[in-house]
Amino acid sequence: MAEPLLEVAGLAVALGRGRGRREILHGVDLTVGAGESVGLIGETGSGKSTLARTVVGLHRAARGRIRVAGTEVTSLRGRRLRAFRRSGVVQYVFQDPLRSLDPDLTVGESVGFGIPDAGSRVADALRLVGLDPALASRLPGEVSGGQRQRAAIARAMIAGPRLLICDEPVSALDAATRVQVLDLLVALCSENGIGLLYISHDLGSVAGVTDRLAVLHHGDVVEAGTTEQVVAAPRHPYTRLLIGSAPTVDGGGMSRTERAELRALLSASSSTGGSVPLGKVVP
Amino acid sequence: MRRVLAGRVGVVSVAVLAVIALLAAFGPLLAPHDPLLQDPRAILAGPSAQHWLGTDNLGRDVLSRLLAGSTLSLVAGVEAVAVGLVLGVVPALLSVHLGRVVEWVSLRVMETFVTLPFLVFAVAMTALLGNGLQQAMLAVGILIAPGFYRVTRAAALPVATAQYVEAAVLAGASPWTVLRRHVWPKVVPAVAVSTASLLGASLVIVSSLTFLGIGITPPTPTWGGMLATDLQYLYQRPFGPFVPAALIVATVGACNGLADALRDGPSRRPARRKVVADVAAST
Amino acid sequence: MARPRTLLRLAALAAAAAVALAGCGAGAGSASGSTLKWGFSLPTSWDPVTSSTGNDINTISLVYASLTQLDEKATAIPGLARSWDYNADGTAVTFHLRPGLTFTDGTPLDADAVKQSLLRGKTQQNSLLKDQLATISDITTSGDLDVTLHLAAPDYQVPNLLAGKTGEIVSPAAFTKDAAAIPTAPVGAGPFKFESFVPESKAVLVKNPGYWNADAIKIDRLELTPTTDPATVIAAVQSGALDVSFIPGNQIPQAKAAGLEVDVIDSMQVNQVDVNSTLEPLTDRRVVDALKYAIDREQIIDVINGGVGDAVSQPFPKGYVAYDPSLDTAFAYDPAKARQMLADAGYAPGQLSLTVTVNALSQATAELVQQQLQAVGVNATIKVVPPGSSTWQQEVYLGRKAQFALDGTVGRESPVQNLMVVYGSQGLMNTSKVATPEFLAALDAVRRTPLDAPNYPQVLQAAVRAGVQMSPSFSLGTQPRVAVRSKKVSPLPHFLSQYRWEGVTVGSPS
Amino acid sequence: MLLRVRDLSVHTGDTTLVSGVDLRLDRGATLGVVGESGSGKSLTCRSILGILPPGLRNGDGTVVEFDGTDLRGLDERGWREYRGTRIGAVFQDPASYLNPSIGVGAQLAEVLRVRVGLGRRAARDRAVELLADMGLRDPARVYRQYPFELSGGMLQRVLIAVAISAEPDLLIADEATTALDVTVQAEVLDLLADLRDRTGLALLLVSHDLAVVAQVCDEVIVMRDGAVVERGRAGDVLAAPSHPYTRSLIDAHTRYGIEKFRLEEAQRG
Amino acid sequence: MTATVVESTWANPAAVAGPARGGAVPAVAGAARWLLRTLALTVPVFLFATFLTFLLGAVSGLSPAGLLLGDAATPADVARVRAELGLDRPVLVQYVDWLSHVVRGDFGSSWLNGVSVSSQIGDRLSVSLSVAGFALLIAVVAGTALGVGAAVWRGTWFDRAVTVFCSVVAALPPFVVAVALIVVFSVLLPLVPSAGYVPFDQDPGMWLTLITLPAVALSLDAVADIARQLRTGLAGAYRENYVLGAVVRGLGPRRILFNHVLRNGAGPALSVLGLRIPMLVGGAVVTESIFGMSGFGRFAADGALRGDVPVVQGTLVVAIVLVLVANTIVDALLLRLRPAARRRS
Repeated sequence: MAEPLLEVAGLAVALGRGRGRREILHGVDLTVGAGESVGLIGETGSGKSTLARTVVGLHRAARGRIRVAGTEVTSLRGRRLRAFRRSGVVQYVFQDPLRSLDPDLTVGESVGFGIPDAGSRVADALRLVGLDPALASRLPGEVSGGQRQRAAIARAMIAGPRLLICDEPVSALDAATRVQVLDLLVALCSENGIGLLYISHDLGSVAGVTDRLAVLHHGDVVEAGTTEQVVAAPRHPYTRLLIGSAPTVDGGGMSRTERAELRALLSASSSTGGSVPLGKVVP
Repeated sequence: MRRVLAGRVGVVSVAVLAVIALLAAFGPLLAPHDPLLQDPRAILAGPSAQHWLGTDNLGRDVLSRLLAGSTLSLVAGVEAVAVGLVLGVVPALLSVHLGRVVEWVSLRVMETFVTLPFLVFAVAMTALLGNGLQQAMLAVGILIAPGFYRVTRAAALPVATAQYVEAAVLAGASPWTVLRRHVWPKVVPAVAVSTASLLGASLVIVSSLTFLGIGITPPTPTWGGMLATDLQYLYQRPFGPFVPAALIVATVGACNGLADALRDGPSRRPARRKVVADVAAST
Repeated sequence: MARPRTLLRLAALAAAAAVALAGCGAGAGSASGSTLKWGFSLPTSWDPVTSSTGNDINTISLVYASLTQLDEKATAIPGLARSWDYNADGTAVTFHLRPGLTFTDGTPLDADAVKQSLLRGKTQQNSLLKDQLATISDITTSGDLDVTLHLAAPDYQVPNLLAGKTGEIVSPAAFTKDAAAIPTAPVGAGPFKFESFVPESKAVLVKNPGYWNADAIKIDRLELTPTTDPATVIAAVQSGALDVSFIPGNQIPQAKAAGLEVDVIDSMQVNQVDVNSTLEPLTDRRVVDALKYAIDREQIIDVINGGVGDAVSQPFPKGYVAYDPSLDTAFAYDPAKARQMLADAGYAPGQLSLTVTVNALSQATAELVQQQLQAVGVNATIKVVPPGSSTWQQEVYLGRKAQFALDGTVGRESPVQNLMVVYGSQGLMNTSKVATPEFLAALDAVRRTPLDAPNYPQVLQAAVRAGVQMSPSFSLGTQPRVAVRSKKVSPLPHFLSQYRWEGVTVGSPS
Repeated sequence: MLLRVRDLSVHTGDTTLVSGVDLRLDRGATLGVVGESGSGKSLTCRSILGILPPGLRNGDGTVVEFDGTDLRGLDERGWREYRGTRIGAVFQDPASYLNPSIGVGAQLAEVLRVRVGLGRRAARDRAVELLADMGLRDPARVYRQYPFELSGGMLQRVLIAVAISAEPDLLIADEATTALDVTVQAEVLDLLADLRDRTGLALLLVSHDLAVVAQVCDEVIVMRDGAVVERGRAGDVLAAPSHPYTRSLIDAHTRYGIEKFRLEEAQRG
Repeated sequence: MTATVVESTWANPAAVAGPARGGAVPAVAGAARWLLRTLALTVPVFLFATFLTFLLGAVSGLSPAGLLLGDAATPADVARVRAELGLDRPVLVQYVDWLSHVVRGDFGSSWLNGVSVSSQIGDRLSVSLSVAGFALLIAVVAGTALGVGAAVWRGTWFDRAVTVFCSVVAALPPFVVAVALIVVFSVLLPLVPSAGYVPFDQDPGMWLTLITLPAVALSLDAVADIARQLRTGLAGAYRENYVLGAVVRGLGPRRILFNHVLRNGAGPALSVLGLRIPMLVGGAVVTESIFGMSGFGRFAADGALRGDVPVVQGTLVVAIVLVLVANTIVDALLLRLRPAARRRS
């Protein structure tokens, strides 16, 4: 197998200062191959966003390394980091386009930010994500939520990325719009051979998007495998609870009592500092 | 400008300021008499065809002096605001972008300026460093700098950590680009509001200082100085202090009105759709 | 630091305010005996030895008595001393004290006390009286009541000199105990006794029954506060916050309109222009003289002072023994002549520039002078220096940086002393610091002439003439005191030299 | 019939935001309302509670009957007898519905004192008890904490405790689990279901997620653009959605949710 | 629809079992930490402000010689006095020396009359604190009444009247107000004396009468500012969800106002109050000189105009300390009122 597009090995990250400094990630391994889509599942405080942000250099790694398309990014600083970012190899799509687009810049300005001869390329990028190029002159507040997120995706696509990191890209959208945006993402990645790291707190809504899954719990990957394996036969209790908690429309799923038992098991483990061993389930 | 003129307060304020600015610019030309020319035979005369507002204690034409005084009174206020702008806005932007040491130091320095009792400090500064307008305006500028610092920082701080700035950084934007494209447009409206209201405040301080006889070289007329002189002749010219006082009040009021109009006027950005909208909110 | 206590106090004040609001409707002033509230200025020091301005005599003399004092015409008359006599050659003078005098601290005011008090003025390190007392070489006493001053040279001005701060007698018991306390806690034998004092704020004095002339004092209690903003003085007297204060001459109509009484009291105060002839372009005597002709003294008096005062060309008021009527027409206003003299000196109109230095209170005068100078082709800029400040001292007196300073002399008890200050080679107001031998000789002649000699006025006036002719500085006009008082206060006596309160009564408001 | 809403409409100026909404809810029953933002589901809730934002009003034909009383005829004072005591409510973003400056326990106790009439001590004890009932560990400590010290899930449980403290007959949960983590959301939903089972509380559950509603509710209505587009028993609606919008909601789950795998598995199996 | 910012602490052992951040720490430790933090922020401000103050005197080039020696000084005397006072040493040395005296409450002696500056300030502070304290009282009472009224009756004539009042007052310089008050209440209707001061213990009635006009003149601006901030703050608080929550819980309007709205909406007004205190101290310069009160402000201004450097420095230091203390109190009040503010520091 060729070198993966993204390779995260033994990554530990600590945030905060002084007494408030805490280790958020305790040594995480993760890979994303070219054209592959990988889901990173974790709830609030699990460290999933920290991981993503460290990959793009918004946080520093305490230990471990990150390689993106053959470049060791953990050691990049200043000018070289900026040059790497400008190369557009990695792109990031945030959860809420209302916050990730400057409300005072037009959609076109945001999409074409920092791009030379932006005009025609912006129009192309907008068309690529299924937007009317005429929207370029609108402000983010003047278009719908779905259009905004498409614009954010256009901003990522215009750079010609090889790896796309999406942090809860549809959770701010209405259900009906979600499907369309997810359709778009999946299509764009597979057509262009772009690797996708898809981050979400809700396993239930990611499952259909990704080839593989990694479940992050308190800064550790507790389970990883193909999506099918993980969903169909979760082995770690936390993964089981995640799946059992996801609301579904098929009437299947877990009973209230089962969930309560799993919760009790998990909290017993954490309040004893892990003396009830749950282990990790990683291939 | 359009948004300012949308409200009645804005229109009136701009109109008043325009008239006063015209007086300041062309006052000396409009003045029917030499504002410095004394007529010892007609001291403290009442209004007449020749002297519309009468004459002062040295027989000088009050109207002409008011017109001539408008220049200095206004220029002084503007100068103080300019000093305050430089001393407030620049450190504020630096405090947001240059790390914690600069932030800490600039915050303490600004707190110090806030701590200094306004007039006492201004009087002390002019008295000890020389009784000139420059010293006075430097003092006033220092004293209003925290106002600018606070609003600039308040506007720049959320932008500095905003997701769209992160997005720009991830696209490889330099700090300078971020400052220019994202931070500055957010800071300008806030600073514009403060400029208007602090201009009003500094006009009050300037008039207080000139009222105390500080910062001006006689026989230069200023509104505050004229008011102080008129007060000594309250019995002979009971209406005397009224005119300069009215001018000061009108100018300051117009500045405050302009600030309100700038703050409350409709912005380019459409308001986010809100279920709860307090209709009565209009201060 | 007593921060918490201050806060407690603030809270107490607030609480008290609430109580007071609820309790009493309106607070009327307290009515005690006869109290006079005088709005004037506080002395720079209550110690005559360290007081630093001439104006202080008005307030310091409330608590001290001096050996002699000046009558209405500023002639020396008995004070603590009931009489004095000079020896034949004028080198020693013996003062005979009134018997039974005491200071307000109860210690006796005898010959020895006088000697000690005067010697302190000569010897205390920070004494500002050393120059005046230089003329006294030795002091001897005989018995309790006779003090003899031995003089370095014949000087008949001593009785005049001792009528002022120089001759004010401080209790030796007090200053030997703590000389540093005297500036804020004076002990003398004057008409009033010190009760309390808040520096820069208020002094409360009560009648001193032990004062030698106590019968003439009809005021039981005198409260001295610095005057408020000139704009509110009349209102303050009108509303009873003050009983007596002073106003500029041009506010007399307002005071009268407000139903107040006004006393215009001639004084020794003469407005002066200190011209420093060591600074360019004033090194040219023609320029200096041209300036003297360029100033319209009458106009200044009319416009600035409401016509109160006389234009004079010498540092003495009309009616005073030193006043020389022959100088009345000296440097009379003549702009044409001024222009001509400037032209002769080589200055075309507009070529000569000058700085007029003035204190903040005389700003209007400066503006008027500026226009008058303009009229003869001199461009003047005004430099305002705060009154009574170190900056004025540094600018004008010590730094001698002022070309043309609008100043004034409050006069001195001794005309010789006044001439020294204005024209003497070390005279404070003589910013050029030059004096001609002729003038000094004339001054010496005055010292050698007994005050009661028939030719004393001629000798004195000759010295004045010499000074006026010699000096680059010149006089503008007299500045009478304009006292404003409520109707319950009787008219103030007219003393040339200072405010005095003998005979003044405070009745109930009519 | 506990709650009966007929022809509910909401207007602002000339614009109609919601129209023709009919609802019925029996004691102890659970009704789910599904719709995206702007569908009018929140305005419907607010109309029932009489807390429409300023500038908005109900149409003249609107009838809101609670336990036989016409709520629309109530004045401010009258409303107070219903809000809190008879009808409780919880909303999205629990942190904002608690006063940030007062301890959460004190806010719970306040309602107990004012609405239930308990004394200071009794209110405190009952509050701690209620917090424990909500499944909060160490309730005595939670009682002392401020809103900013608690997580979203804990806050929502506190708010539920506040809402049911006066033992109301009806609890309106308007997007009460939105923005919570999935496991926490499931916990809160489980708590609500437990409460219903235990106390006979009627539940009006509002959500943008059909699956959430389906998990708890007997009956479902789907709203879009201010109108009801579909209604029926939960199972029936899921099995045979009649409106395209409802179908698209189900579609999202079947295409990208875990249902996809379960379906595949089911097909395979 | 954004997720709450609070980290999920449920099932997080640190949050559930261990001591929580902030809230549950023992009150004493919390107070000590607050004190420490306050000191860490206040001391540098104090040092910098005093240094600025000292520098002002040092670079002015003024010397006490002229004042001390009066009419008859010679250059030799001047040099002697300068050396005696240590004015020929480096500035920083002088500052440290000066500061070491200042912290002991010794501001040196006035150049003008040689009297200890601290005792003079002590004498006058009661005047200024009377006026400023009364002004503060007026500002708080009237400002609160107007602000709360306007917020409760939003959109009514009362609200609009308050708004107009605030706009007009904001444009009125205090000295104009002062003069207008004198003209009306002392000259036209001679109700109260226009000038002077009587200590409280001497005649409480007169004390109150005399400080009323200056206090009103000084406070108007603050009244308007507080009313305005309070109205904005309360109106903002009324829009908050927790108010809606309280309504839904069936709480009455009065309880909502006093228990919930005021507590959170008063923050900005309280902060403004903190900022107003230096202005009250500073504004005293003008009002005291107009009303003829020998207060602290006038003492400072006179000292400045006379170039009496120790007086200027002393008054500035005292003013700074007053302001710092007042701000610390406001800070503490804010923290008590809104514990959530603790988070933001």
